[in-house]
Amino acid sequence: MGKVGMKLIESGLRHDGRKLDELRPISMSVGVLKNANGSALVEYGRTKVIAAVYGPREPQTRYMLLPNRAVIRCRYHMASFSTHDRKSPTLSRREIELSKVVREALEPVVLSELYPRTSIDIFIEVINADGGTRTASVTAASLALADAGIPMKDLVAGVAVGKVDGFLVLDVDELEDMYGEADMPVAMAPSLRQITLLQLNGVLTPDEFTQAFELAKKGIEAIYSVERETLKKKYLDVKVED
Amino acid sequence: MGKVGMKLIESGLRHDGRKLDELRPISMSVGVLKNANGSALVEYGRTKVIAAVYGPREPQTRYMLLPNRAVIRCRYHMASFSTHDRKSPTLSRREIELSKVVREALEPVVLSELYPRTSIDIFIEVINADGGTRTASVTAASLALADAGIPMKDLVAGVAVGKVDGFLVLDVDELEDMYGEADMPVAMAPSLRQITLLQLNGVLTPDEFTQAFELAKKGIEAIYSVERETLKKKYLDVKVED
Amino acid sequence: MGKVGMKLIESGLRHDGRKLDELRPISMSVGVLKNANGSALVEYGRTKVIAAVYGPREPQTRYMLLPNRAVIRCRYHMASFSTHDRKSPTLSRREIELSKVVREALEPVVLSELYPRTSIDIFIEVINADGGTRTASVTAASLALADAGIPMKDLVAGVAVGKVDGFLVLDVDELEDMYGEADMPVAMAPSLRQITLLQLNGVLTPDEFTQAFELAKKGIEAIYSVERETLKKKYLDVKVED
Amino acid sequence: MSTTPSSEFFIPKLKTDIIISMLGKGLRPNGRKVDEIRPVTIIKDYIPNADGSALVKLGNTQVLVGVKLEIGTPFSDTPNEGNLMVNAEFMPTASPVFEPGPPDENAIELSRVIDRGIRESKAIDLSKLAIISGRKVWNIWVDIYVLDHDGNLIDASSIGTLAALMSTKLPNIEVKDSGEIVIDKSNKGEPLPLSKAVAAVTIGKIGNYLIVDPDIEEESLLDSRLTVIVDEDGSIAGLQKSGAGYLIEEELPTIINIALSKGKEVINTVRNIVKGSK
Amino acid sequence: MSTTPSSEFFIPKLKTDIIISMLGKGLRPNGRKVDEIRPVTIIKDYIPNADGSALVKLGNTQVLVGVKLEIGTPFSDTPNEGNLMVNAEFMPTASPVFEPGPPDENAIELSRVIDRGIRESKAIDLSKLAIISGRKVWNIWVDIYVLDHDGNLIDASSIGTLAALMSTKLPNIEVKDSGEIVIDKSNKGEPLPLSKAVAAVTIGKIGNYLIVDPDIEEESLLDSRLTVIVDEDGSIAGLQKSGAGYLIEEELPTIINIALSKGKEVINTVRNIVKGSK
Amino acid sequence: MSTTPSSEFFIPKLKTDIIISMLGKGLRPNGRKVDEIRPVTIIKDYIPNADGSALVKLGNTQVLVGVKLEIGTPFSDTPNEGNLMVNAEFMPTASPVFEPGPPDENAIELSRVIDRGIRESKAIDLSKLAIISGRKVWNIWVDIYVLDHDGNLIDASSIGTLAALMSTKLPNIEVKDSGEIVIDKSNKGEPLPLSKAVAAVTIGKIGNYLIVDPDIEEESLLDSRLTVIVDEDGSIAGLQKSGAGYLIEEELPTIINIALSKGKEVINTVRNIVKGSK
Repeated sequence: MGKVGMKLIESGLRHDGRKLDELRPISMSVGVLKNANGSALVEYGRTKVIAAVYGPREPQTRYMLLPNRAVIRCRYHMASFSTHDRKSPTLSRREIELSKVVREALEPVVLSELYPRTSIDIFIEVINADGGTRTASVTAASLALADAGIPMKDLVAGVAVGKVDGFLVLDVDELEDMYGEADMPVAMAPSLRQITLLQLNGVLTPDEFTQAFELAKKGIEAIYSVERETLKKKYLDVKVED
Repeated sequence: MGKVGMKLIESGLRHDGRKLDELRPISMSVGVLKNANGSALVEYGRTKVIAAVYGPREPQTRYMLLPNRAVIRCRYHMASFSTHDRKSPTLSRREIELSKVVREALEPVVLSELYPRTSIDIFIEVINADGGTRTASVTAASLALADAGIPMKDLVAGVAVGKVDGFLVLDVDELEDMYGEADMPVAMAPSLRQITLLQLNGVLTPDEFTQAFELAKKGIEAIYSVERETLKKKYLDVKVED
Repeated sequence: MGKVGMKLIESGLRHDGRKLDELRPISMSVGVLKNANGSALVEYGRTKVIAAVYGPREPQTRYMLLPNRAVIRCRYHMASFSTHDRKSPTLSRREIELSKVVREALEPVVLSELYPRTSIDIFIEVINADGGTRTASVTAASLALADAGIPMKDLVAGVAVGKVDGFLVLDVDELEDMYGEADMPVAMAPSLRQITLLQLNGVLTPDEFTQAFELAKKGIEAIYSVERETLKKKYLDVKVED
Repeated sequence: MSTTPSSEFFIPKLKTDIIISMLGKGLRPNGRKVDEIRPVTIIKDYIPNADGSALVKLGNTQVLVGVKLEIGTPFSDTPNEGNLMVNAEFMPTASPVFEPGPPDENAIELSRVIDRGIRESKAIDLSKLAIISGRKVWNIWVDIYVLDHDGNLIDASSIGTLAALMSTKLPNIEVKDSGEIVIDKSNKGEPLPLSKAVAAVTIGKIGNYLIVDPDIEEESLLDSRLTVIVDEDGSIAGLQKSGAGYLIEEELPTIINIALSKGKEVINTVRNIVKGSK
Repeated sequence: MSTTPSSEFFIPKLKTDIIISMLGKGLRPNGRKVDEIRPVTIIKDYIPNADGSALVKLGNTQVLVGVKLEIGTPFSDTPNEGNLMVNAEFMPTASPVFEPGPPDENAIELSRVIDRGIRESKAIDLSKLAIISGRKVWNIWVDIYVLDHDGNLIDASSIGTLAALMSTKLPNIEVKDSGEIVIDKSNKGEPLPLSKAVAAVTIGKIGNYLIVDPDIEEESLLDSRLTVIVDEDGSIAGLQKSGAGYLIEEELPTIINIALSKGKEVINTVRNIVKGSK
Repeated sequence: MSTTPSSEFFIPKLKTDIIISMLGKGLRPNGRKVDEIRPVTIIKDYIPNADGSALVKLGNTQVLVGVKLEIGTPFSDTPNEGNLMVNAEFMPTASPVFEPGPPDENAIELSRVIDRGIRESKAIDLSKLAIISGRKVWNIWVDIYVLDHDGNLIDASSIGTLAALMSTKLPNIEVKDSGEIVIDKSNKGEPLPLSKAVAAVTIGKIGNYLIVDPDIEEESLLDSRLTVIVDEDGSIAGLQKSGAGYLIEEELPTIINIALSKGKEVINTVRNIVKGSK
């Protein structure tokens, strides 16, 4: 739709100079917190997310125990200063939904059946929000789980594609999300070819959907490489096949 | 008191054409939900109430167990679209009070001592409110308990009488409640002659109270008949003495 | 700072006629409630506080049990009519902080290790607030603990000193607190010379602090005497050395 | 969810039997007659920061009621009337079984019964509480604090509310040209316009026996009770049956008669104490 | 905190194996075909006090949707548009495992998926819902009450929402000279301006099998599911993967195709029933 | 209800004895001197969407502070002053014993001590934060997020708050003829008017020994602690005793002197880092 008089794409370039299929600068580090069993800081451009993992450990409340696997607990939370207008610190309906969506994006890869009767707790803090926070959260949580030494079948990486001024674009930022026609966050375990998160907010034709999904895969592959590099740098002795 | 310029009773007839001692059209059905152990839909005119019963079952929280009887849990709740102005879905103080009043209207007839250490849960949803919702709730809950096969000493039936423009009237609707001088909901276990709910909101002289109570009894008898017919229709084999 | 055009101290006397180092009229009584194991009513001028103690008793929730001592639970609460503008009955952030501060003012003197796996519950209701409510609360709670027969190393007594119009004053009331430069509540176990509560809200030079603390000690000694007299009057047989 | 309460004050069967057999002879465990109300003491104006207040003892039950007046906005359907808000808190000081927290169903029921009694009997003349027609009215906050629970909280709260309202003064106000309203609490204003006195009288039922003003020991034995709000004209200004038991038709005339007579007595007591202690 | 749910409807391994082997033959335990939706029944205008409503059954799943219109204030960035609010409540009547309380993550997710589908497809023409430009607009409250849970709550809710919106009438209003707006609910006004119909179609995945409109027994076996919001133009107006499992790329075209075809079917069904039952 | 906490980091009696005997020789388990503060690192302007921010490490304790400025309404008794709001959240990332939820008594106490220190010392010149006299002022939100807890959260939070405030820029605004205020965040405005720097210095007491800036292991052994808010003029701008133990009179002068000296040191450190990293 595009706000009246606002053009987000000119001469094939986006408002911040990126090409249609270009990611923002991606940066990642792990082990950024001392107390957590695993932690990571992930930046997609100005979007900054910290993830911390505690566990496997005894659950705080016994009633949630499962006899045959670990429960995964996940909280997606935005710091009150992370948004343009100050956000109330209490969990919004959006944060409650995304806590579930992010948890379900990680469940398929965690070998939770190795740790019955325990809890694996994932705490995500969005400290600066500029679009793509849920997919950056999945990426950060995946790294924090690896940093905590929790066995996984694969890493998960996420990115949002969008439709802006009629064009499909990779890694939408907040401005594009706000004034674009569609926003489609995707997360995958790339080596397994598993789609673990898929949402669409907006309208796409079936053909556009197919193309958008291909674009997402391309971004996810790139982010996945950075994830593996990041872990390799930290754990020199870890075998990661290139 | 009556709102200025508003006459609710003219030539012995009420604003909707009813006589002073006339009930609204009463309709009842049971077994309206699949999952609940018992359920009922009751309509007093435009007032519509659904009641569901689960139990006797293991209580959700152990601390409320009683060693010598079932606990009865009851929630009276109004759907947010049931009222003229949209109602917030959170429980109001009025709903908290009425949950207690309705529970205490049913406690005397349920043979709760047959099911120690269990819970009998009654969930009441007012889906359209046009006066008399608490008494319709008692009637619906009583039917849902019967539909759940929970042994009772008697059915309970309820109706509100009121004082409107100086006249005592049976089965007050919302307009009469709002602009009338008094509203007195009554519920009874008619065969046992037990009064299980009695409230008065408004002012009556002792004589008026006596007459109002007689009027309520008359309405309750009629509603009680419909209750029994409703159950008889559903459970042909059930012995109900006419 | 002092509000423009408002002088709180003239000719060495305060707005209510008190001298700089003069307490308001102090009154105390114990055993004011029947159900509580111990209770007290304390008044510092127009500030009125009721404290009730239940315990040592089995805690309401088991998870808070300590194996080697009693837990002390403390709630400081202001009645909704206690303040100039009606206060919401829900606990404010200020009340949550002061519940902790008051508890920690009493912890050092209670012989909690005599009652492992129990709870000693202190409920404080400020029923009229005119400054010094937290220190009057400590005094009242100390008396209620004694009234409940809970062994203590010493009584605790509290008072606030302040800086008003540049003068240090004893036992600040609300007007002085609101328009003065500093408010410093202090509580002590005087015989043990232990400081169990110390806060400063405002700015003092190190010298002023020293003098203010001396002034507080003076007030505390006087309040401590009233505490002991109050208990002696009630328990004639109790040995209190004068 | 309203849930069958566990009996807080368990009384052995033997004791229950003894008490019922006493009641058969017209005797109560506390020595009172079946229609005898406990002694009432009232200290009015107990809370300097309230606009009206009363500390009330009904036997050992102790209730503190404070009234605050604030400037508020009228509801659109009553543009010239003040608003009444009644709130009750069962303080954790009052009983070993009360925990801090928001009012439970018992506290909410109590406050709503008191509220309806005042509202429906038109005890307060709300039409005299408009400040600027359609825009500014007095909000009357009645806050009931139960300090010590020895039974029959509702009648004690009703007495406290009546006494506090009787001692309430409207603050002096000045409406400035700008429309701003300034409250001057430096001296007391006119009394709150009360047009009628009401009192709650609660009759408990144990077995087939009816008793007035049950104390906490008796409450633990009650099958049910009926609270009757009585106004000074001898009318019934409210009813509330509570408890897991029932009443039978034949009991109603007796209950109403006792309540009307006792209610009159209570209203007179409160009026005398509040006026007398002036 | 979102937490791995315990499986509420535990199904023995043997039964799971049997069902998967049935699915291998294209059979479902309930006798439906893999792409067969349960029968839909709709009673519209079920709630007299709502401005639009529908009681919907999708098989034995039962959902009641009410629409209320209230006068509200526009957001500053959309001064000439009405506001849409969607809320879902999983009533404790609906399932032995639902307890009363505020909406949990499942109810919130459901309401947000329905909300996004309506909002993003521009199903409601919000620009026709301004009353006074920049100052007063219609607030549209859609309240979804799940009464009986037999699986696939989201598709049932989507059908109920569509039917309720189709039957919604804008109340007649009068803007007075004073600027006050008076609502006249005495007779029904114009229909709510709907510009497009949308429907949710949920496809569940069990092992390698895909099934449409899973019932509650099948839901207990699902690895994951994808809800596709379909609009009447054949576009995709929303997607939501849920469940602890995954999808694989190759499944997407199949899912989308089934959803587009079934979505069209559902929209037609709703339109026929709502129009027909006029 | 404030409740005696269970000691989260239980340390065996033997270890306690060893540590106390070390302290007797002026040694701390972490190798620091008794009056030595852990190294401070600060990254300012860490949060692009905040108007001021700082990521602070005090040893391994890590705190992120963000400042947001919003247009608000003044309180009626300070019509020409901005408003300060300080909020602290102990994130569940920070410690195995922190659970998500609203701030507990420790977080509330911390934020209120920080708030009072800034407010009472007049560190921020609130009188320069009126936009339209009596009608519009700046609201200053200081949000403290504890990310990693290795002891002495309050001093770390105080450093973070000071650094974040020092780096805060007032957004540029334009007051339109209509009275509407438009915020232009496209370029940074003037610095927030800070008139004074304050810092919290916390001294812990173990047995008879006093230590500055206790880490989490030492905190588990503390009898009590005194936080002293020190301003740059060498005055005391706040005090807060906490913990279940006591102080004795004779300790006060020592504590105050250490705090004043260390506070000056901390303020200089922060100022140098924030200025230097410009």
